[in-house]
Amino acid sequence: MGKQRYRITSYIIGGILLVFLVMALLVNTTSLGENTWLRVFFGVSALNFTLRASVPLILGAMSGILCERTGIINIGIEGMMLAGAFAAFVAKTSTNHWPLMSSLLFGVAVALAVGGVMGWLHAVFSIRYRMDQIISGTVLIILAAGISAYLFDRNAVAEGKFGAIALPGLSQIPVVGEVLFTNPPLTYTTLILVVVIHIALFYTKWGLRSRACGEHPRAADTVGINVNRFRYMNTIIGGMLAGLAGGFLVLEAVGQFQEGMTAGRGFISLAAMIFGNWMPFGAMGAALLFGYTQALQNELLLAGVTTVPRQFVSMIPYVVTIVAVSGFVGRVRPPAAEGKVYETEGGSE
Amino acid sequence: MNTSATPVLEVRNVTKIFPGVVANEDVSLQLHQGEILALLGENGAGKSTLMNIIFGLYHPTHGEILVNGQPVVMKTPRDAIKLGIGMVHQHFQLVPVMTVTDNIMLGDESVKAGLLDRRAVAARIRELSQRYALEVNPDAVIEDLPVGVRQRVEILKALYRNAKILILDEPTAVLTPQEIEGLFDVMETLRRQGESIIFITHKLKEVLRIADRIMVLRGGRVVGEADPKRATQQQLASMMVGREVILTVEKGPAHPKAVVLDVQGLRATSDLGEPALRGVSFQVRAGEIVGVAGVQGNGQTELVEVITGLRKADAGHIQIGGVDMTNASPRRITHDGKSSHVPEDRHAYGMVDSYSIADNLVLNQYYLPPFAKAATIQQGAIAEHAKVLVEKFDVRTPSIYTHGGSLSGGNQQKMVVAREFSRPIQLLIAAQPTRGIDVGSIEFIHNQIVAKRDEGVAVLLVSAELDEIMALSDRIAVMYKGEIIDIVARADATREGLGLLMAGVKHEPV
Amino acid sequence: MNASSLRRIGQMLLIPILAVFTALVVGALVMWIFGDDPLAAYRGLINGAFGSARAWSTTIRKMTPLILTGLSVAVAFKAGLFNIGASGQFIIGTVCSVAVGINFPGLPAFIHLPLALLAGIAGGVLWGFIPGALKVFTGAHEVIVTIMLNYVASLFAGWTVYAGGTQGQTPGPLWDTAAGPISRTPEVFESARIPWIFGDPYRIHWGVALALLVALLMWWIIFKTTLGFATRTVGANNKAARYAGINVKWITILTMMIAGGLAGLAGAIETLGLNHRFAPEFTGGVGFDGITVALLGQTNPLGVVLSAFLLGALDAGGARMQFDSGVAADIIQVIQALVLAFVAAPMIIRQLYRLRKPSDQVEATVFSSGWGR
Amino acid sequence: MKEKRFAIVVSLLLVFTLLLSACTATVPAAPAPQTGGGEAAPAPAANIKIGLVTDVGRVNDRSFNQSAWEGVKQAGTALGLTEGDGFKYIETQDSKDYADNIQQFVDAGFNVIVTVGFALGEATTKAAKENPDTYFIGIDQFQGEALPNLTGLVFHEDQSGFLAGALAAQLSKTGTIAAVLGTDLVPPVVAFGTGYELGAKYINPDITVLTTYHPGEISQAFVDPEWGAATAKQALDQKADVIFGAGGSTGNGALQEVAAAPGAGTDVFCIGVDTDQWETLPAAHPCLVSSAMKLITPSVIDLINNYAASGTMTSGNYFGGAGLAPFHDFEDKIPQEVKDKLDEIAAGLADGSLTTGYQP
Repeated sequence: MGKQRYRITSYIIGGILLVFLVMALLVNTTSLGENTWLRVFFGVSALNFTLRASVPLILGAMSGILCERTGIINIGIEGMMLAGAFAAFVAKTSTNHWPLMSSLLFGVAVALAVGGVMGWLHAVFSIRYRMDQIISGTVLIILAAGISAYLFDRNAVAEGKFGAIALPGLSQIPVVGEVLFTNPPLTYTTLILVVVIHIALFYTKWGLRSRACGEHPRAADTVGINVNRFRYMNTIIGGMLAGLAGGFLVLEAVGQFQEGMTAGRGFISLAAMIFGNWMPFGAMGAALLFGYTQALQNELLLAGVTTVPRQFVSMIPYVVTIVAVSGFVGRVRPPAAEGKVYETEGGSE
Repeated sequence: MNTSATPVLEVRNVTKIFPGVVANEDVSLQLHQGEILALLGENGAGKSTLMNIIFGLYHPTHGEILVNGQPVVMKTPRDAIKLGIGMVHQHFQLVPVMTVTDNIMLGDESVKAGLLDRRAVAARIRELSQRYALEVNPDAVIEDLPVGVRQRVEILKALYRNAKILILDEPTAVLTPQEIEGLFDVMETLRRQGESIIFITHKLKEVLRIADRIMVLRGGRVVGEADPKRATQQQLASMMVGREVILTVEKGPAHPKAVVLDVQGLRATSDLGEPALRGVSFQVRAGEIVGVAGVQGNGQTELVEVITGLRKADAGHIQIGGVDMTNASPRRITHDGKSSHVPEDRHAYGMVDSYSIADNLVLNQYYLPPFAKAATIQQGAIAEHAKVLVEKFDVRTPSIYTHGGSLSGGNQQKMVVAREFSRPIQLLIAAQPTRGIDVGSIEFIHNQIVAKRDEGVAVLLVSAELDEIMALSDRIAVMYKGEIIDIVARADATREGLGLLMAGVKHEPV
Repeated sequence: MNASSLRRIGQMLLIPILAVFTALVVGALVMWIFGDDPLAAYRGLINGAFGSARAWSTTIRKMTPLILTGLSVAVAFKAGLFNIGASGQFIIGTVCSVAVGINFPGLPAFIHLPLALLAGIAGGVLWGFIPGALKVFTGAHEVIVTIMLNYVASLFAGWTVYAGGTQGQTPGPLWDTAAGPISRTPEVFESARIPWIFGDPYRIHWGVALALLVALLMWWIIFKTTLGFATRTVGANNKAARYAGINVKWITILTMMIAGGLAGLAGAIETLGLNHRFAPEFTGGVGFDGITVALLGQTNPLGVVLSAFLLGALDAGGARMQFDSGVAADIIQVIQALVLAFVAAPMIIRQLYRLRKPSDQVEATVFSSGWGR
Repeated sequence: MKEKRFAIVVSLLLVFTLLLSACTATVPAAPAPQTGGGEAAPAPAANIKIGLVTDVGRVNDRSFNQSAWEGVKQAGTALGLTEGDGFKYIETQDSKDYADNIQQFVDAGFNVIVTVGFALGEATTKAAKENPDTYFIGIDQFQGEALPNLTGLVFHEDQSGFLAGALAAQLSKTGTIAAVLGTDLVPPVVAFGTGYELGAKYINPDITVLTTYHPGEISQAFVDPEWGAATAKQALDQKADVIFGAGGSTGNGALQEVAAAPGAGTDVFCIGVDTDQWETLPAAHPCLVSSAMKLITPSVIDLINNYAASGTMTSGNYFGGAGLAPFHDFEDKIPQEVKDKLDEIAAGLADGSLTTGYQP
């Protein structure tokens, strides 16, 4: 029964996407585009904004999926992102004199590494020291905020950030090319990662084992899988992805670091993960929806077409998150062993 | 059987000490090729610990293990699997949301070009299931499968890994008598194919029926060996518990009076959203014990939950003492319905681990005088109450302020029983009241249940242990797929008859 | 009995004390590594928190809202709920109390002030009710919902004092028309203000006494009443609570309402006692700090008072620390995170100091049972 | 780490002083009389101690906090004071601490206290009333009623924005320009934004000006570069080719986004705010044609020097200089007629023959 519902949901989502594509094409190439409201909803700038706002959410949700599929709840994504962002910034500013690309790539590498360290910390806290996983996540958030603010050298200036790369040929497609195939490298990477993670999770040995650890760790243990090693590994990789999200913010979206610049994206990622039923493509869809609500909010403000107080317009993403979480949690199914410490004398810990 | 050859598995003087507990002490055993060795012992005798050591989940404190004559060190189950040891756990180690194929290959996957080769594995499963007559569909999802089939998957899982030594831990606990026969057939097939099997159980009849050799464990030690051809049930039983055991409960004839519990056409849905009860009707009268028998997962759990208010009824009526209690709150059923409930899962429902024994003993009465006055808790009255009950129900604890979670299983159950049996009631619902506890406590609880009946309480007893049902009940209701397929008087009930009913075969009225 | 209960209290305090100590040591190490002078920093910290009558007054002033937001989080923990929403509830409480405080001129103080406080509580209760009800009826996890409601609360509060936009939007209902383009409310009437205990420059108001009283009340409710028993049972074992006839849904909603009310009261007290008005730059940071306070206080209301005092002192000393030693006050946040980590994972402290685990103590608070369960 | 930080601060300071003396000449509207950096050399006033309280944010925010601190530092150094004893800052962590932070300085015997930002207005006024012997300078704090010991240092941001708008309108080829601004909760930002719009319309009445303010609260509005960048991209997607980024880091985010966009410096341009951002935000060089300045640093120096020299405090409001920053690398790319037009507007604004039309 679950499968059928899943198929129906996929059809609905596919249908919505198709309508969107058609509308976007019409609005951006025909005279329909003269209607301000249609531009607000379907204009290229709205679509570009959506993708851009979604990238950190997608990466955050992937981070959550990796951790939670092996049974570790990760509400610390926000902190991991912030740490990654700060690390990327420090790396970038200290290599400003390098050629731009190598300096940026170095920033990416450092963001990944520091995100990984945060993931490792979360794993150590929650596996080795049996800290409640939600509290451990909270600790990471506060720690990242504190450390990054304390160490932030406000005189440091990062020079340059990733620019858009138009994919030859593909970028010439009207609208689609502009939105999908003219993006900076980390955006492409993120989209590819979703596919890779989906395949890895459901079609590889690693994915099968990871999921078993999150659903029934004892079963995994009895066939000789080291549950806690998988949990460590995936939490670290999850941390790296969250770190990459932070790296995206600094190296691709902004170019500078700002205290608290993740601004709740980690939490919205979590909602996207839940909304997407712990599935990579589902989470991506949810992240795009949240990104779209943000785009809409900004488009409405920029177009000045509504006199609704802008605070209420700004509430849209948060209210949508609440509605999504309320409407779907009952119907999605989290990994069964989430949040529970797995202890065995035979394990690594 | 060739006893002179090197044993395929040998355990030498193994001792396992957990903090504060000696689980195994100086245990030795030998297993030969093509042999079914039965390991007999009651709960807590150390059987499971021993098997977990052999399977690499635990590490012995002292002693060694030899496979095919070679001493081995098993750090994880992976090592055990490599040595050809397979284990079928009492609680199935299967991931419910995954397919049979995924479950079987988990940990020993076959990979093509970096991706899982599910097709090859499925082919191998089909081949194995043909060879050993273990029929399963490789593409089925575990949570959709009946218990018996899941067990087959577990056995296939071991065979897929080329296990030469199979450990079956309490494999019959969840099966109907007919399914047990099927399992025994499989075991005999396996033995013919040269597999060696360790069969763990506490059921005497089964041991005598299938085993080649019997070893009895008690208190973590080996207390003796027996030959099934010569041993009797009585002999084995006394070896198992260390004294003569009374296998039946002393009780007089029942004197049923007015109907206390009246259930009519009850329907309910399981957690998975499937119908769990499909029109259940029966009555329990004051002064009688009605036992509900059936293979686990046929709606017994849901039945108890609906009667006690923990689950919503979709249709039907429940009356307790003549008052309608359909979909009443648990509190109303407990309080107004004057009923008690010994829950199936004592840890999940029956107690709060972090609460003191005293608090646990008032868990569902804390709001009533004398434990509460004007919404404030009266610690004194609660302590007084606890002292009396701990004494009366023989709960062994250093203090009434000890955390409930730190008691042993038997004492926890006695604590729950003490709470539920100590107030004036008209209805007692006891679900699996003796699961997982020692024989002494079982006897005690059985006697308490009979005493309640003799006081004129209506008792509904749900148990997966047919022996328990047969020993205590005055009437026996058998559940099958959410229905009560039949209700028989104890005098008319036989194991075989009940077994057929549990398998859904309704016998013709004579 | 007395000696053993003393020992139990000692046991309870041991871990938090060692946790704070260790966090301070690690914090010093961090400062030292990055070229700051930890000794000067801590000297400044202590000076700023306890060095003078004014320092003490700052500590007490900072402590007051922390007691209440800490209680808010702690009470929710008792029922197994994680209330990250104290900041949103705080903000809504502030707005509601101000709404009453700037209206009804001429009302006598003995009516106006309680009314304004109640309004704050009511706002918080509503903001707690939403996640509670959503959890019970739809299964939405309170962590996500409360976080989102924090943003919504802050936006909503911003709108109430909005000075009117450049793009045709109208001013908010609580906006101080006399303030020109500034977004803020007028000051609340004298009759709605909490009186000072010590006026300027100490600025300590009776709200601190009220907060202490509420802490005592919460302690009594949690440990001495049937409601508290029910709440603790729900938190300790949800299923057993259902079995025991406790209305788990109602307790869940009620607890979130109480938690919200406490945070709302914190907002009301802070506004009616100290700020006397609301402006959007007043954030609910104390709500987030409430998590640390609650955990450090081992979710015990009396422990919460102690840990609120400690965090209040850290907060109060932070500015002075930066002033005296030039060490960025952000290090305080690092120390807070460390304290939280050490309290939530006593194993770390035990290993560090080679302590044995007391035999009869349930280890580590556990709240997370997965999403939506 | 600290040494390195210090070294950077010092070198930045040196560069800044040098540039400042060079800059002042090109600033079209600088009404305040220049006392000149070193020549005034007043006798070290007895017991002067200068304290600075930042708005929520940092002293080196590359925006108004930093500009103010530079002013305090230079004035203090010129007076022979040392950092720590003679002049000092407190970074505000939480807006509730404004009053406490001011009080810290009062208690420590500081007699010149500079508070940065509109939001501190109320706390500053209160403190000024309580401490009549202490001199307060409130940056961006317009004084409705004058206090003898409080100077509201304010600027004609609308004029500066007007010039930026006029520049943008002349550079634009698409007929669409944009402004990505901090919050409309703060009047100076609105003045910049409205001035920009009016200036653009003054050049080309048909021009489309996309103006957005950050939708969040004051506490986030100036520190959300991601929003700034995303919004700038949005404006670019809607064919805007000159983007004015005004509002702390938020605006900087917008500038950097434009700098990384294809065609930066040839087809699309950006304009900075507050200080000459060519100096403070190198990452924006590819597109940064100019900045709409408000000269906080020299104004702070002037006010402090006046006080130190004569003991006079300017009561009420003091209007600091505002205008466009130099074009730097774009000097040659900007057509002469554009420059002439700007000079003409600047002159008109200065002598009052031209008004921006901005109503505060």
